[in-house]
Amino acid sequence: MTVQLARTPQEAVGDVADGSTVMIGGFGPAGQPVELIDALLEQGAGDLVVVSNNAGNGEDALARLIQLGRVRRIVCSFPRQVDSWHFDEAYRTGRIELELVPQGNLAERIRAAGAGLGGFFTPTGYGTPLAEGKETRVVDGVPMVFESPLRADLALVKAFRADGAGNLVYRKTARNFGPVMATAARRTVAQVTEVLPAGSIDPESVVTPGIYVDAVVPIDSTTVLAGAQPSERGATS
Amino acid sequence: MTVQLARTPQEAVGDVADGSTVMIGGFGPAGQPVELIDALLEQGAGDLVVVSNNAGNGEDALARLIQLGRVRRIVCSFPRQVDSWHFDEAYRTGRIELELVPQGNLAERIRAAGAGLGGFFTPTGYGTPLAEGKETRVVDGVPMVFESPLRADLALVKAFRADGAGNLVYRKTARNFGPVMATAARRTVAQVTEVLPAGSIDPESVVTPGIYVDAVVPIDSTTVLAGAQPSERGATS
Amino acid sequence: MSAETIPAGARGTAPLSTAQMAARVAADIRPGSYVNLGIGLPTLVADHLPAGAGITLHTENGLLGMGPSPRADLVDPELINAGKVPVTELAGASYFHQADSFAMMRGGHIDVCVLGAFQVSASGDLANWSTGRPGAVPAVGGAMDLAVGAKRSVVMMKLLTKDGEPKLVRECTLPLTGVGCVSRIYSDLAVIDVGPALDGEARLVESYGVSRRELEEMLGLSLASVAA
Amino acid sequence: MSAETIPAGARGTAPLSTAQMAARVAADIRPGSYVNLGIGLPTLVADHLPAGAGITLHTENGLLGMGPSPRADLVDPELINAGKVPVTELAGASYFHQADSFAMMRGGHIDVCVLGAFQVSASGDLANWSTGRPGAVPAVGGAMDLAVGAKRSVVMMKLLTKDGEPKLVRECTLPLTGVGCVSRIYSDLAVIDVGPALDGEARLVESYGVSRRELEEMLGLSLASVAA
Repeated sequence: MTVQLARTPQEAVGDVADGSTVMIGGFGPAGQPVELIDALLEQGAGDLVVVSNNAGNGEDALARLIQLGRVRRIVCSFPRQVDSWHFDEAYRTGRIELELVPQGNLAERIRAAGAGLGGFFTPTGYGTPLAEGKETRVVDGVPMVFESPLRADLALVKAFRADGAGNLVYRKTARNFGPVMATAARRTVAQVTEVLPAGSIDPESVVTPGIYVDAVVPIDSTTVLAGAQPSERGATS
Repeated sequence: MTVQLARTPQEAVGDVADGSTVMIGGFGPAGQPVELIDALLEQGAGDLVVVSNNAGNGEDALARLIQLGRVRRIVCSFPRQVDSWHFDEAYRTGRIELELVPQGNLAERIRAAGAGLGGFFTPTGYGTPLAEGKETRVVDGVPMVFESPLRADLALVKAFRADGAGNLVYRKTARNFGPVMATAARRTVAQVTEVLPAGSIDPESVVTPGIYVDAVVPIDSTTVLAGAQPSERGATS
Repeated sequence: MSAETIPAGARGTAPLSTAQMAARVAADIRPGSYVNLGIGLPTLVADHLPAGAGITLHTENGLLGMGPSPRADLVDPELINAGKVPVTELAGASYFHQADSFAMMRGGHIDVCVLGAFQVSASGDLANWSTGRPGAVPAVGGAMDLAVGAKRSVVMMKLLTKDGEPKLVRECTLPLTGVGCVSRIYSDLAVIDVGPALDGEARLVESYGVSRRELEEMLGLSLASVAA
Repeated sequence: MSAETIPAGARGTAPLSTAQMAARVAADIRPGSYVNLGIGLPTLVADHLPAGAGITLHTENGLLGMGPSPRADLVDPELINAGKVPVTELAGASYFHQADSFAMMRGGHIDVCVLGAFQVSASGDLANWSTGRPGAVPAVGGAMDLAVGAKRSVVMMKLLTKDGEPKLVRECTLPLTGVGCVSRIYSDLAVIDVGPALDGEARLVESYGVSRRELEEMLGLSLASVAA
């Protein structure tokens, strides 16, 4: 479907039903779609299942969503961080369920959902507590664990630039989970620094084809890019 | 390992043992590494297993390899073409084994090998003759077939440009199988139009990171690119 | 002329030409759709997609945003479609490798896939890759992936073979491409809904130059009307 | 100083500092290698890789060709390593998404992965993600993928805990990260080979300031010599 060019993060995120599964891009702060998460906070949906590599930092965004009790369950690889006190508290008091998934299995499970696959065997996690109860199989002499696809109702990602066809390019290690999450959700929303006319992004360099993107919203992110040298902003032709 | 900058296709292909499994990129003529296949012809290895989407056209390259009886078995999705007479003849007279794989399963099996996965469930092919005897499973209501990883000793691919780190970018629909095959072989050789200094390819636009590439060789391919507009040759920054 | 606006059992006055068939398929494709057109007859649909409707074509050899064939002097052998015919790229296009391209297809991201067929069954089984003739060289390409991958897979074909045999059948006798994957057949004589949701009874949407009775006799099948 | 040139049972005169440990690990990394350095102690190895040896660093959050930390005024919050510390990109670098990054790791394309550890068993089992303490918030990140993915996974750690407990053990008592995945331990007191190929008996490669007998007593394990 044609990509929606939203004016605000609220408009981009739109209606989210209670109980939705929401994927949130980012590895620590890099690639975290802060403004979209804020819009989700404002929108009000609760009883959410969140799929995200981390479980929030400090007081804002995902941490706040957890603090407010809006997240029933989180699927992630690394919830514990120095400033993940809101998750830690919710977890210790049993107010949030945690499914801990090795980072590579998390990425691959999301990809499998986006690619229409029914699951895969992976060596990662075999023989560890995170594989307990899972189907195993020896493939070419290597013991493996079966992992299932992981899909979502909504994906919130942060990219660098979009074009009018919804194509996305990312920036440095902020790319991380964005491209796979964009493929695995019924609706994908991307915040970007700017939206260019269709044809402005080299077709050879598109990372997320527009078919995966339902809405884009430009966010002034000069603060986030403060450390970047100006010349780099023009690096993607 | 550091990428080998070869001067000739022969040097790039190097020694190939009889009985090797060789992946060959290309979808029809687009992306077919003709000069590397010619080097393999000259090198002399036989009893080969070839993994390639098609089974050769006309008299040259892969068709010739088959005509000479050097291919014991081929794994491909679409052997029959208007000019695949050498394959057709070898197949009809029982001189070559054929494993026919749906194109998407072929690509995904190659990717699985490169990604260290032990196989996956796919809906493609379920209930058809190509899934006969294969393990099946219903996932979320969808019947699926189990497919195994497909790896090789050698991958021959055609890319557009390489840099000194072995990074590759491709050109238009000649990209096709190159990027997945490069990940799935013990040794990957790429023919390109030119090899640039490391750092000449935008790190955001690299399609095949140099870690997957063992040797690159520049080939003057002005004839192949005859139809391309000159400006397009400078499109990748 | 969308199927939804034609009363059940509607009939044109004459069989459709292939161009009319292509136009009929195109009329059902919604603005903004992502579409894959199979090799052969379905390729013709591209000529009938309305300009400005934001319909984007996918070709499984690795391009989204495919444009029409180029002028002869602009043919690029590295820019081809799944039928290996030279094409062009439109503004907003993107290239990707085969695993990503079939992930896009298999993952249900393409809205409509239009396929050719040798046979389609009332329950939506498709046979379009093998004539089943002994000694023939088999080739499947992306047919099986395309059949099961799109949100909606439809078939565009002549309703009868050159020998007058029906291609809509109770059960396919040729080797299958996919099970229960086709939801609608666009043919020269009729548009007919099929698929696993219909309990094995195909439904006539509209016909051209033939009556429902004539179609039923021709096919040896009973055809339900589209529910009121 | 490569392990291969040191006779079995060689010993330095004093335990290694962490910088010396890092240099010792670096000395075993061959020119042209692709390397992933885990969070914590292993990060220090980067400072000891010889310039011009063509060693390329991978960070699993999506960068191959990682360079050292930038000057404070050039810090880019979108260019970080797996420990979320700002880094730089070198000429020839490439970025990729998480599925591609872990495919690179899991697929055996990284030559060496250097990991920290809480415990390693003589058979190469690794425990480095969970202290197993009840009530602790668990977190695994990429540890399990890294442990099993590289061509060769080695551990860099102090040989004893702060409380003097051995970290090389007969069997890990902490939750496992991977089974039989570690082939060598680089520690302050010794370099020791482990892994499933050694039939459960760790092999002393070299020691620093302690004798083999002292090590065996410290660890409660017998240590074989490297085969002549």
